[in-house]
Amino acid sequence: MLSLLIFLPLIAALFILVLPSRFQQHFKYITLGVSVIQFVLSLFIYLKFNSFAFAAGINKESQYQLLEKLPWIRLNLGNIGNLEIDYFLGIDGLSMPFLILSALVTFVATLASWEIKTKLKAYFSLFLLLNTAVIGVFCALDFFLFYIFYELMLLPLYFLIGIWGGIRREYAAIKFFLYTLFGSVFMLLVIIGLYFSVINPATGNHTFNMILMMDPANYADGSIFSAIAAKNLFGISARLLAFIVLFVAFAIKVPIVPLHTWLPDAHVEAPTPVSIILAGLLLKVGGYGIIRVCYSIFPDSAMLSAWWIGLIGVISIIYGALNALAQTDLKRLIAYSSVSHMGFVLLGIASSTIEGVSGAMLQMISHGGLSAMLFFLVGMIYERVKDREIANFSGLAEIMPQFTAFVIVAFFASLGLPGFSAFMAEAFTLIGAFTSEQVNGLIPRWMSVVASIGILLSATYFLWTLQRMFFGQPRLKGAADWLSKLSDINAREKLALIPLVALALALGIFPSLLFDKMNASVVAFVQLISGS
Amino acid sequence: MIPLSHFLIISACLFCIGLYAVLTKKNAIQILIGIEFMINAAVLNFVAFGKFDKVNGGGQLFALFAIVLAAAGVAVALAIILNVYKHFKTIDPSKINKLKD
Amino acid sequence: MQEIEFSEFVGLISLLVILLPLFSFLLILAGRKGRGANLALINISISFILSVYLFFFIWNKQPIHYQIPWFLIGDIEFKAGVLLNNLSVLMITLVSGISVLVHIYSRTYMKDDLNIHRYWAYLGLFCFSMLGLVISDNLLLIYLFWELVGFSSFLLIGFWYTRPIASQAAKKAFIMNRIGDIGFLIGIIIIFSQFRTLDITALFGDMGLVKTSLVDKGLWISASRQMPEVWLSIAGLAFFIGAMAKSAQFPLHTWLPDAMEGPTSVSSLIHAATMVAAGVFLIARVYPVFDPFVLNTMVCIGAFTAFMAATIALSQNDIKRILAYSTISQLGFMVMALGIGAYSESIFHLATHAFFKCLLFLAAGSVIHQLHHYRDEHSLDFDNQDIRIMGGLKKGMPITFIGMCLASSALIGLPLSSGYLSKDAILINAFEWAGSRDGIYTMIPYIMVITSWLTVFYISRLVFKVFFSTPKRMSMEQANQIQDAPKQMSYVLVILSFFCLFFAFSFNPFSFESSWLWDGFSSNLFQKVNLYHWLIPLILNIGTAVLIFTAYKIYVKNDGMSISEKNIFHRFFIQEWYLNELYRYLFTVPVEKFSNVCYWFDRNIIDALVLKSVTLISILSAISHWCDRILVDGFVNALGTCAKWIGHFSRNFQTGKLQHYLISMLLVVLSFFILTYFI
Amino acid sequence: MNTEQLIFYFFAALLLTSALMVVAMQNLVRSIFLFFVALFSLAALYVFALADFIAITQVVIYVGGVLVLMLFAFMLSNKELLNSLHPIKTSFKFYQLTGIFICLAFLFILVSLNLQIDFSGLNWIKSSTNIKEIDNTTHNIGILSMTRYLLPFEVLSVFLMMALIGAAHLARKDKKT
Repeated sequence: MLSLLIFLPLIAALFILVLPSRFQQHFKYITLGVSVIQFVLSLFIYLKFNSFAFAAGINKESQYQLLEKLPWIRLNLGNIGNLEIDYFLGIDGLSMPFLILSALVTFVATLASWEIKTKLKAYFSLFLLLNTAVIGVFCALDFFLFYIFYELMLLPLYFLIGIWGGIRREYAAIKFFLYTLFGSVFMLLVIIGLYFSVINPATGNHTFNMILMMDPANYADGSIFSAIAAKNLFGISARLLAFIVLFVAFAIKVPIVPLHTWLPDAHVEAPTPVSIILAGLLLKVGGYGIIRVCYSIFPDSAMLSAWWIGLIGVISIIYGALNALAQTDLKRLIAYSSVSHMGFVLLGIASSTIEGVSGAMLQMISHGGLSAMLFFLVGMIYERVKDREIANFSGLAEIMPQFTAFVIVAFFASLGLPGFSAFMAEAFTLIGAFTSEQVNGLIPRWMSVVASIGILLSATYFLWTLQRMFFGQPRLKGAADWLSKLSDINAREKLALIPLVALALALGIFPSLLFDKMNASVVAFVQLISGS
Repeated sequence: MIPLSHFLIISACLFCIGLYAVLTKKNAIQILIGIEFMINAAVLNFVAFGKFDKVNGGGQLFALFAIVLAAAGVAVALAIILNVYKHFKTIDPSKINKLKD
Repeated sequence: MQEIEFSEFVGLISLLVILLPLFSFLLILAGRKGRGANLALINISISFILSVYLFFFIWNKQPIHYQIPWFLIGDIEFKAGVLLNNLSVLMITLVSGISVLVHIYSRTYMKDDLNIHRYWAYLGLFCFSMLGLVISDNLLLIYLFWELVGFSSFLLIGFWYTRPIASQAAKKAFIMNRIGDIGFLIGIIIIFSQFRTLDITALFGDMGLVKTSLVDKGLWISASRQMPEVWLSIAGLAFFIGAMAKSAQFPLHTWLPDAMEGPTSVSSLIHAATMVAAGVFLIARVYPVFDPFVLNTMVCIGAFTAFMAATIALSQNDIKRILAYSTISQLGFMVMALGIGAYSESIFHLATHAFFKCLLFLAAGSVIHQLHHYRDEHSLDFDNQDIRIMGGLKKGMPITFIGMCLASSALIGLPLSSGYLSKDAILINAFEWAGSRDGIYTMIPYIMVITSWLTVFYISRLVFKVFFSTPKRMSMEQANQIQDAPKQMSYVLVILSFFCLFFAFSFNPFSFESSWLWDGFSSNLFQKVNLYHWLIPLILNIGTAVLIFTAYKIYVKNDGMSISEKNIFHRFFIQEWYLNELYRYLFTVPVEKFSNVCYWFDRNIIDALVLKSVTLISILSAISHWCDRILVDGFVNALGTCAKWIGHFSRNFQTGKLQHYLISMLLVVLSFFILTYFI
Repeated sequence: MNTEQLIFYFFAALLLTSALMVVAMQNLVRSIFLFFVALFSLAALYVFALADFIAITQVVIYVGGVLVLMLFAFMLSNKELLNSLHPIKTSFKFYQLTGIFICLAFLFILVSLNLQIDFSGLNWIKSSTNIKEIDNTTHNIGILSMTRYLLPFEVLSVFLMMALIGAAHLARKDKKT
């Protein structure tokens, strides 16, 4: 099932590659078909998903669902032992929601790809490859496999930004690539270190199995990352160092201040569908990685650094919001707002409370949908008049009333209007962060209070934009020419936006849709990291 | 009695003269003449050796065949030259370089 | 068993009450342009009828609390439900009732607008969220509706979004409210982390968690958790900030006057009668959480707001702005009343105020409407909201005039009016409260008395200027020609006028204690001091009479002292205490500047650092590249070049010339010969 | 040196001189006539090799067939061909040098090989000296061509016919184009 979900796009990509170019007008329909099938499959998985406590997952292999475990690489390395890499997939409550999100965001991004006119064959095959990689990351339970998918995401993105992007696309693509590579190279070191530390009790070999890495008992005596041996590297605890390295690798993706500067450039220069995927899925890979890898494998180090992570979260929230306030480019504004919103994820995870982690998860899903929607909307303006400067527009509500309605929904949803998912997410993140001091004493209460200012600031920049661009008398920089180009939203765009609105509304009004499915996993996760 | 080697040397000279014409001439007809010289040199060799094969007469007969073949070749070659001229408006082989890639 | 079924039934009815306006919102938005008036009116009327039905079910009887599970997080189950007690049924009846009236009124008032369907839809959304707000049983739900109220208010203020001022005002209103929302949210967070539930009955009921929690040795202890005492005060303050923003209390009040950019009917419904009361409602709901410190703060802020708003109202010239400040001032009364513990008086005043302020606005609306039409018909040019140019409308608009007078008398608190009952009750309670305090708190009731006299003066000024004085820009005859508003609007005024009189609330015009409404919340906190009960109304009314007479002298007869426009106080008041400018320079500009600094920092420090390190690496890589190119690659390249050169050389043989091929061939044959025979 | 040798070397010299002049001549018409001379002298040399019938055939076919064909070929063809055949004054070029070099090299090889090999030592040449000379070569050729060499003879005739048809096809004026 999961393999099908992962490799379906890959098959489609190969199919597109072998089709002659004269069918290139049909590639988008193939891609769309794949994403619809994926969405249906993921919905099916969602409905069949077992949400009871005995299927919580996290650190017990037997509790994962839809497990697929095949020996993949077995090499006898002589006196180092056997190399043991598995093709190991499975989902629990923390990864299942991302499958739906991936399918949905891909669907929307495919609809946004209608505007891509050049090199369609390459575009759609890269696009589908990216899709494969993203879903693979969310399903992989073998660290080696995880890393392969993680790196596989980079390649198509680099080309998608670098070839189909805006004016400074090469700069943005390279910046993005270097940033992410910087993180993942060090991650590889940690992976190898972990490999040599962890022993599969069943076979006695070293293993890449992530679930086995979560159990301190599986660490070899005196190995570098063994919790009992407590070895030091460069003067600090090896486990802490490994945690920090992994955290930085994922946090670049999230992103955190001060490692966020790739994000505005990459988002702004990327073509609309890629922005959608970047904001909707890539950032979530970072958050997911922190939960699945950093926290689960190094809970002790995570507890030690919780204060700092919380602080980074708060700084990201405020700093991102302030930066967004200063923007004159609409897309850049939304990019910075992503920094701000993803700060909540960090804060929620750092709190290590059930509310906080649930809030962070919901925030990721919610932001996935909403940022996709925002970037889609910006893309619509951009592709009509090739301009995104806020100051060049005014009174769009008169010209494009339906479009404005969607913009209002998107803006208010992301500024946390209750009834939309972002509110629930942010509220529970803040609750979790606030409760943390009572429950586990990790994060001081003031962080939660300061973070709530971010909500106010997000209202400020979104409303200010709304007032400047959409309200007032119609006044455009391009005058009559633009007026004729700025047609209102069409059926395809509606088709893309309505599922996102529905997602935001559904999760905002019935958060149980998500909370019920992942509650057991969240509880198990919190138990794992708090060591009880 | 003329020694055999004299015939052969004459034929070698004739062959080289024909070869020179083939290699350097800028006119297809002259090249054709060069080829004729070379054929005739060969025929001369046939005939010279045929002197020692009276019974079977191989040398003479093949000389005869060669002469006939050469005549036929000339006819075809001239026809080709005419066509080449029609097509390229020249019969200078150095200007006909369609064989180049 | 039967009881459960009954509460389920009531729960469903109340659900219907709040969902009907939502349906009209959705249907009208989905429907055609310019339609929806009837649908909206029918829906809200059914809502109103159902809520009246509920009112008689619940009032002074057992409260009904009906819940369904909402979602589960960890081991805490969140429930959504309705809580119907005296307060909430009063509020839903009030809200839906006034909504019905405003709907009727708007049918005429907004008739000419092209985007009228949006208006009806937004009104539906507002009614939905306001009704939801008052019956929710759960702080999270209340918060949800609380912000939705703000959102619909945003939409309605910005209804004429093409006007820059309107969209500016809408934005300001939402952001100001957001500040309050943040406070509310923090309050919720504190309560939740302390008590692990957000259910109102469980928290704030008679033996609720809040009341049973202790403050001991600097710690605030609940059944399961504890936190430092200061968080109790912070929670109280946070909730109060939430209420402050919504109920337009100083310093978060500046959005309300600006909100008058919306249609007048909206101002009357949202910014006078219902939404602004939500803050007071919230305070009433979470009342047990306030500790004395917060209550005292509340008193001071309420009193100050009341006073300040009254002074500003004195100087304003825009008819709607005067009423807006009057609303702020009255809300200050209510907040102060809550602060001193006069819970029932405050709610009582909320109810009476809702009617008379609504009437004031609607009457003002009909004046504006008629002047607007008159101006357009006669192609005159004047600001139809400026009271300085109005005058002499008494004759042509008797219904409006009488309505306005009745509402004003209720606002002033003249005997026989509803305001007399509620406002004087607050003042009496204030005196009783101050009796047990010392220091600055003894000043509070006197400030309130002064405020109430200021109220008398500004509202008399308004009435006299609009209806009695000689009009500018047009003659008296012209002014007399202006007729009452169309019937539908006038009927609404008449109905509302009825609610400005005492008998709608009490059979005894002089005693608020006999009011049924007050009775519903009776919580007698203070030692009853009989002296106050007749002395205070007497003094107040004597002052009132004097002031009305003075105002008459000044504004109608144009004699007596005249107020100089250059007076420093006047300037101060008319500029609204320079608060907008203050906020601008204190908050807006610095935040903007700071955000630019942040962006600069982001570009030039953080990003530059990254780029610098990249440059460094690229220099290193350039060096290694040089080595690579010259040493390693050089060798390979030499081979390559060689091969290429050979390739080019042999390419020369490929001339396409027959003879050249022949030459090459012969050379080869030759070399074979030579190799075979000579070497 | 007897008369036979004298005549033989005269004809050999005539052949080589005329052949050289044929290739050295720029004028095509003249070189064709010189070619005629060369062929005649070659026929004379055949006689010395006891091949009188070949000599006659040489004269008949070459002089009567080939040369006439050549002359007719460019005389019957259009005017431009003739114009373009006007001698072009060319300087001594690199390719001519190459050609001379190759020719001389071949000559050198052939001659030196000729000198190295002892023909008279070959068996079949030795044995042939014992066989009596047959005078009637024509008769002998006629019989041989119908008996021993019948197959090559027939193949040749078919080939000849094909060549003639081909030549005629190539040389005809294509009316369709």
